[in-house]
Amino acid sequence: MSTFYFAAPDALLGWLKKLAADYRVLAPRREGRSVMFRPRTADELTDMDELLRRATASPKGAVIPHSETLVRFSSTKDAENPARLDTTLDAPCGDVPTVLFGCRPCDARGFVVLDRPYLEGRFKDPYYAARREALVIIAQACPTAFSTCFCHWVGGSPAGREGSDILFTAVDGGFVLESVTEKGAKLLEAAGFASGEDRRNEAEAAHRKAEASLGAPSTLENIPARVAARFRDEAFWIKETEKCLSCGACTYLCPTCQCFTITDEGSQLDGRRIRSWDTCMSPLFTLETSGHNPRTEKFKRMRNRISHKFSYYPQSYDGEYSCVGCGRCVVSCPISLDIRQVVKHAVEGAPEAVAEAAPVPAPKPAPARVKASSAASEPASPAGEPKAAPGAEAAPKASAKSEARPRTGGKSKSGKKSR
Amino acid sequence: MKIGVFVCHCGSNIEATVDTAEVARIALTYPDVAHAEDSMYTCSEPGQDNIVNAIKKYGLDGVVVASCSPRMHEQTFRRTVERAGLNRYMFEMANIREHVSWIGKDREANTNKAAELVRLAVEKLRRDAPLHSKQFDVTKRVLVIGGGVAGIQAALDCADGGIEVVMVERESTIGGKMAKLDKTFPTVDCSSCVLSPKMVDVAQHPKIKLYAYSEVESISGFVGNFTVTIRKKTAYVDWDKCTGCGTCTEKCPARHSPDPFNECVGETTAINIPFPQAIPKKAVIDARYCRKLTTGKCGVCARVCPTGAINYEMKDEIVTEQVGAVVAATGYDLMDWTIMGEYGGGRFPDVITSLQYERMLSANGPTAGHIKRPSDGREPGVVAFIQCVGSRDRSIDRPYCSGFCCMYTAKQAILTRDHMPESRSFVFYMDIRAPGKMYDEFTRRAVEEYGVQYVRGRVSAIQPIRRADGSLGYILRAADTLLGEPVEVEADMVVLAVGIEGAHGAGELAEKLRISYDKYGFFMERHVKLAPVETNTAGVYLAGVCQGAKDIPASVAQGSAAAAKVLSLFSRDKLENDPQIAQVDIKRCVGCGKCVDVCPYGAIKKIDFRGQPKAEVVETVCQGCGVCNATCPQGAIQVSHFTDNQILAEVNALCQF
Amino acid sequence: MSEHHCTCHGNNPYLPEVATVVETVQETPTIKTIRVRFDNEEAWEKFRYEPGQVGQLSVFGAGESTFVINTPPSCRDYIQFSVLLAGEVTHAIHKLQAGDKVGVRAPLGNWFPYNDWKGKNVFFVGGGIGMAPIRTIMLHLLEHASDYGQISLLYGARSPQDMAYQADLPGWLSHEHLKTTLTIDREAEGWPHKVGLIPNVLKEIGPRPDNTIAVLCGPPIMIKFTLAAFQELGFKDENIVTTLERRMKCGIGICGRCNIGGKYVCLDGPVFTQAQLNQLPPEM
Amino acid sequence: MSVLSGKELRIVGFLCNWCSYGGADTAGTARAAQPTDLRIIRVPCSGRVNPLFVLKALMNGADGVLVSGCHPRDCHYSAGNFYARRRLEILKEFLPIVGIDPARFEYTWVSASEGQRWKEVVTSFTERIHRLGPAPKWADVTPRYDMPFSAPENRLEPIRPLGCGANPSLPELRESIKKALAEGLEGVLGWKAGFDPLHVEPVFMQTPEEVDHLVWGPFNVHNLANFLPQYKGRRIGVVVKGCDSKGVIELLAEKLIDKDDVTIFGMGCNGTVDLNRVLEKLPEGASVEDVKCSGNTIRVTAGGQEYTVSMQDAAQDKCRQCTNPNAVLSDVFVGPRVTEPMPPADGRSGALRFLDELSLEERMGFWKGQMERCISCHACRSACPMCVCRDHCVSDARDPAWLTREDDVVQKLFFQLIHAQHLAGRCTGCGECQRACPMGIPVFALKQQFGRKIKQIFGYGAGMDVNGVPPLLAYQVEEPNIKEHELS
Repeated sequence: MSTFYFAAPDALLGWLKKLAADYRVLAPRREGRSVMFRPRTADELTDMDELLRRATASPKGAVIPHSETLVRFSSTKDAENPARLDTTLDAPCGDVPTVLFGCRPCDARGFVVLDRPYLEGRFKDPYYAARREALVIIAQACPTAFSTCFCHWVGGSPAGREGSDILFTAVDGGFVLESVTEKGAKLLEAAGFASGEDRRNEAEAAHRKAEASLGAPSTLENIPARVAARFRDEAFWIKETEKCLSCGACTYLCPTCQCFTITDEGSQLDGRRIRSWDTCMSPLFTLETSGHNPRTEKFKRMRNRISHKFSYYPQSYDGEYSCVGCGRCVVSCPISLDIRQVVKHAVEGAPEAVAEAAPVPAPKPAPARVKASSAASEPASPAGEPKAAPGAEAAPKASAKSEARPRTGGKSKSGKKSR
Repeated sequence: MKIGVFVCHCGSNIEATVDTAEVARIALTYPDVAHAEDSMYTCSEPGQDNIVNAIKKYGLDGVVVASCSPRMHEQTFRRTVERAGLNRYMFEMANIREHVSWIGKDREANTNKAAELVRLAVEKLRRDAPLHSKQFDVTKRVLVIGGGVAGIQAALDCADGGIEVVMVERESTIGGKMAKLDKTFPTVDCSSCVLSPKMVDVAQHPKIKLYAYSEVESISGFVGNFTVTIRKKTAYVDWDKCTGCGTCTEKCPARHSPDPFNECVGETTAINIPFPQAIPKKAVIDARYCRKLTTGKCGVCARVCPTGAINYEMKDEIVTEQVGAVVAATGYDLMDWTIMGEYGGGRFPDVITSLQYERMLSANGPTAGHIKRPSDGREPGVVAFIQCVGSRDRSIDRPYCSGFCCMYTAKQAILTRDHMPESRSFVFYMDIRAPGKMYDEFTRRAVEEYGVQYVRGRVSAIQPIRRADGSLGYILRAADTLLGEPVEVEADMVVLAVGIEGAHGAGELAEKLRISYDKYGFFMERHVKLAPVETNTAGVYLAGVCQGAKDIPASVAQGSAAAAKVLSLFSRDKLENDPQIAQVDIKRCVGCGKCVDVCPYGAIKKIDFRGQPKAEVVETVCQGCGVCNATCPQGAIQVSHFTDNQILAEVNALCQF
Repeated sequence: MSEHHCTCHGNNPYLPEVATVVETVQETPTIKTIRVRFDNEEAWEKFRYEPGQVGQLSVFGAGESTFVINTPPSCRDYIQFSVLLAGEVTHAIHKLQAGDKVGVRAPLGNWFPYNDWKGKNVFFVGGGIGMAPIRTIMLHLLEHASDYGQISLLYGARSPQDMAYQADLPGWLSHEHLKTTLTIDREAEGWPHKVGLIPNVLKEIGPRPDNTIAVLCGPPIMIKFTLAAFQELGFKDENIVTTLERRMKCGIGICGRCNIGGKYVCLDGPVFTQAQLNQLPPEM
Repeated sequence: MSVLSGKELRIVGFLCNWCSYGGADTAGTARAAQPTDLRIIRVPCSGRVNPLFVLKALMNGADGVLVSGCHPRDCHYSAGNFYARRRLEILKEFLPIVGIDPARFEYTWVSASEGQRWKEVVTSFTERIHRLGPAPKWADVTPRYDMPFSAPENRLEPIRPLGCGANPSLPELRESIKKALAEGLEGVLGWKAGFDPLHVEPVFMQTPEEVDHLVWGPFNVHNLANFLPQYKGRRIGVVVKGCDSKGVIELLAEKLIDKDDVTIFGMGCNGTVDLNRVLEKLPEGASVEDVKCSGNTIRVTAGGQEYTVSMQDAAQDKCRQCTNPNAVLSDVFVGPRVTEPMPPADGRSGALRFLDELSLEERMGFWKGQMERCISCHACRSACPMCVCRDHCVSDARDPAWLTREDDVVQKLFFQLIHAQHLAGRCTGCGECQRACPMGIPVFALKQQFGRKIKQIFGYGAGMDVNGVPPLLAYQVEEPNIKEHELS
């Protein structure tokens, strides 16, 4: 049962200052033209405007730090035989109680997306679990959508409560705070705010206004199966990623990108095993020491990233996407690659024809240098997975099988290859 | 990995100011160090045996010795660890003597510093890998550049040792400077009588191939396998036909051509054989003065040549030779003394260089051995010699001594008296340098037996005067630094002992050979004391004055020494490289080619590897300088044992906030 | 503010067991076998695994890498990993000597479904370092040979020097329940066995597909052609079993790099039937 | 390892094996007493000393770094020290921009015979470092997060008129591209409209229809030269602004692409915008419905409101000082050439002007504050047309291991120093590194610092000549603008 409170800006700031005594408070801070979630001391919690800013990078660092020590190792040498080491390991997992203030509902939902692989799989990640347990999320309902927002495409909304412990909404003269979870309720109870029941309707009006400010809703259906069905359409992925720089900024900014790497630093005498953010957009991500790499070209990496978010993850977790529609990848992409368009293009077009064709062996990988041209000039194999596209059992189209060259939006490309 | 650290006392050399036992104790705390001890003399036989035993006893796979400089004993200890079955490159040295104990007395600071230097060596060794030399074939032929006496000696010694020799001489005859000399000191015997038989030997030796009137165009490759291209300059005379009869030179109407062999004292014909004993004795047309070649009208020589050897259409020819070693014996030239205005800068006709004077003294010279003043052809009564013209003179950036001027000046003064018993000679000198066998005695003879007047002092100016009889005279003003008073001498002729410098074009040749040279054009030997014949390019050796001033016996000795180096190199059928060279990580290399561009040795090639451009190191050419390593942005090319990770590990060991 | 203290000890999948190298075997110039045993006796006693499961072997300071445990579960003195020299971690592993300390996170991943094979013939094909997983499951089956039909092995390497497990070979060649064929790529002096690439030798042997499971491990190129050979011989995809290799870090399905489609090789593999692989996106 | 407290400072020396290491030996043999601080790392040649080793030491706590090699012309390897001289001189000039006192770094020449000189070198350098005292620690400096030079009132005055009106030659450009496609080009890199009217995105045009969507205007910010190496071996075209053409030229000069493969289409450029400077005029996150450009004014309709921005306000800093509005090299140049202005007297960017005014410690604080928000995505690198390493960047490598993966300001700044050093003399000044940074970190300033020093010393600007050689990949025996340094 949610409880509602009302706090004037000063009261809210006062509360945050108090929280800072017992919690590490992560809140937005202006840095250059960026806004970052940073641990803020009570003294710094003064500028309400700053605290309400939308952060440039997602708050996922609160639970998956950019880098962290997984294991510390230290050794002592045997006095008799210095070649013998006695090695002890220490796993510094655990975290201080933390309040994350001012993230948006999409960000809060991002934590739920991360929880599934980190907490609900066969193995539970203890570092993540400790941080997650120590974390209280106070999310701000979006006053208005950004042009790049698309939370409503992926099951969220500007006032979505999923993932938040407390949701607050700016209303005239202050904020309506709503407890979403037990954790949030406890925190709010101790805050001493006035009841906000009477201002609920204002908050709800603000929510409706924000929702209205979002762009057109998605009309895409059956996304996971259709994205999966695109897998073999290499020409499609090549075209979509032609302009991609393969930098991976999107993945680092993303509230749901979960990938990391583990590396050792130091020596056995005194060293540490650290985990740090990694990006599936890097060719080294999957490079095996043998030199073999299943994702040498950027189109394969982008295909994996999109497929992960819109096909693999939903297939594993009840149709939930591992994208919360925050739009950071769109805003910050150096070449303005828009994930919404890629998904749209993948889904629209001729997936039925593709999906229903018989599986054929994967096209032979050509040398990277000539990849794009050869893929474009040889007829791409129309192929897909029959099981992956259940909606595609429609009438067999022999013609489609023989001539379909899946292209963006189903347009078959004019055979211009004059070379 | 198990590393053993041995900290040497070096008697008291190190122990006096470094607590070696403490260094060993600290070393034991370093990663991978499984054994550490201090020892009295690590390089002694028991000291080395101790290392060998410890390697076996503790199963060590790498050794650090903290003692003197690696320049001293690195090779010693590499052999030691090899004796114990380790790869010789699994060894590092910490220099705690020259760099620690000998330069400071603060025992605490020294001990700490020594321990840190050991740490650096340990960190480096932890990242060392066994290295193995590569073997390669040798082309047992040698290129000798320069046909002066040093080159002749080197060529003859090599040829006598059974090695094929390719000799390249830029003039039309070999013989070099020595062929221009009249007599040699201190015996005053005839220069050409000494040299000519050797020149003939060169011409007749079946193992020597002589390219006269030719220059080295380019050299590529590496020790054991150089490819040399040689430009045979056009002589406009087919040397296969030319018999050296000299008819052409007699009939040539262009009689006012400069005569470089005679140092431009006098003139010669446009078609010319430099001197009677020239080897090869072949005619060459100086195209700048030949009437046929300049105006198209003449052709006298072609008409008179009995063998029809003249060919005005001839062009330069490029030939290629394969050799395994190179001896550079390019000699010297006189510096441009005309920059010295106080001596007239070349404007006074009777102020000449000692080499010009030498040609006058020579019986086959332009004056047929008669000393004649260029201004009026008269015999001079007073001849003044000025030494150190462009030597030992910091004001014109010529700080070095040209080595042999003192001696030849004494010789010329003596010969002057022999030719003109009535004449008087003055020698203005700074110091007399006569350290050779019989040299000091020789200079004393000049003074004591020939009455040459030696004045210690620098001539500050030469002033020409017109005498009453209309002839030219020259007033020399100097301060006699022994007497402490000014001196003035009126001379009829002045001979300048002009300082020497590397032969013109030496720098360009050095760059082709990839050896160093100094700003005066002298080639740099590999080690001033211990490798005076070798250069820093393996397989390239030096002989004669090209390396630095020296007289004839020293040049001949170095010619023989260079030949010995070549023979010793060629005594092996295969050569081995130093494996501490660059290696390409083919997976990381993107083929950008920056390493190829900066390599001072041309040791990196761009290759095609499965359709991708990649760099490849020619292992036998690479010398391991590491410029490529510092250039490669992705670190794909690494010098073994000086890799980025090794140097970074050393930096990181020292610098940690 | 006080730090929460971790309560996950003993249940931290990232925390390795410290183990001691018992012995090392230089199998070939580039393959070294490392035998290790946990230092914590209690953990060692409790330690159980199935054939085909992998472990993360780490050299502290250099890092972790994934290898199959190639001792059969019955071996209780040590577990062994055979390591092909390739990158930084394997270089560090190759430097290990008896007595050195390493870290082990194991067991990880799935295993060979050997219970499903009871009563059937099993035909093993191992190429190069791919012999390591085959060794585990094969030795395990041989220990229970009566439960299975004919067990065969085709083991190929580039040259005799590149053939690992030299110490095992005489035993395998003479084993009463095992038909062993050895092959090398090119003729070598003194080599008494087959010469030829694995797929060709396989076709020459011509195992019959009925009631037979094919298990093959090796480098991707060998897998590709051997798979085709088995298919040519009439083997059904559900009876062809292989193990996959991917770059792995966490080993527990979180770090995100070893996926093929929605499956994680570290978690859902490394053992797959060809039929299962057919269901996954073709991203090898 | 820690320095001997109270007595010594941390001084690291890199000495070439043949001359200076021998010189130090000679000094030792002569028992020439020297201060004890110096720790010598032996390298084969001063040319082996990657300037980044020096930076690494200085960034990680060295109080002083000394490099010593053979005298010029005396190099054991003929030319190693000639390269070293250029690289180290430029490094010394670079240091102050990140707040490191250049006096803490010195390079000199000592031969194996010069024991006495070595003693003097060590003594005077050590004394110098002791006079300077311990180097400030990154942990101790106060971070600074703001970027005042980016504020509207501090933006540089453009040196030429900037504009954003439609270019009437665009149809002609499209036609010439279509013609080239018809004649056999596989595709042409250009720009098309992006997800909203403010955003333009790169496109590889292969059909006439795609060419019809080619756009040209102030939003064409991307340097398409970046994409060229990935098409190596294929016959393609690229549309360039003046600045982009310099990237193409530098790629050609370094033979990273082949001229026969690339057709360059140029058109005069009147400047491009820094998108953030447009966005700052709009309500945060507003949906942009329309953009109209005319003359010098951009009119943006967002949320039903119209907002105007002048090019004066919105232009990128690089455009304000641009002297190459026309393609420096092109195969097809369409339309009139824009008048090329003279280079400004003070060629410093706003960031450099700002940094030049700060004290060394303030500069450290500035970079510490800026780099704190770096997320290590390395988009700066991916956006850089001259980053040749592509998939093999040292940032991700363990061999060589220049960086750890720790989230640490010094590490992150060090990556920027690596990037800048690799770009020294090769950077054409397109500023894509900074534009691509999702965090808006002014990383371009580091490249500009190298750029201006290289211009001053070698008179070289990258990307102007297909036959040019980046100065740090070359040398001269006599360097007219490099003086030997006094050691005291």
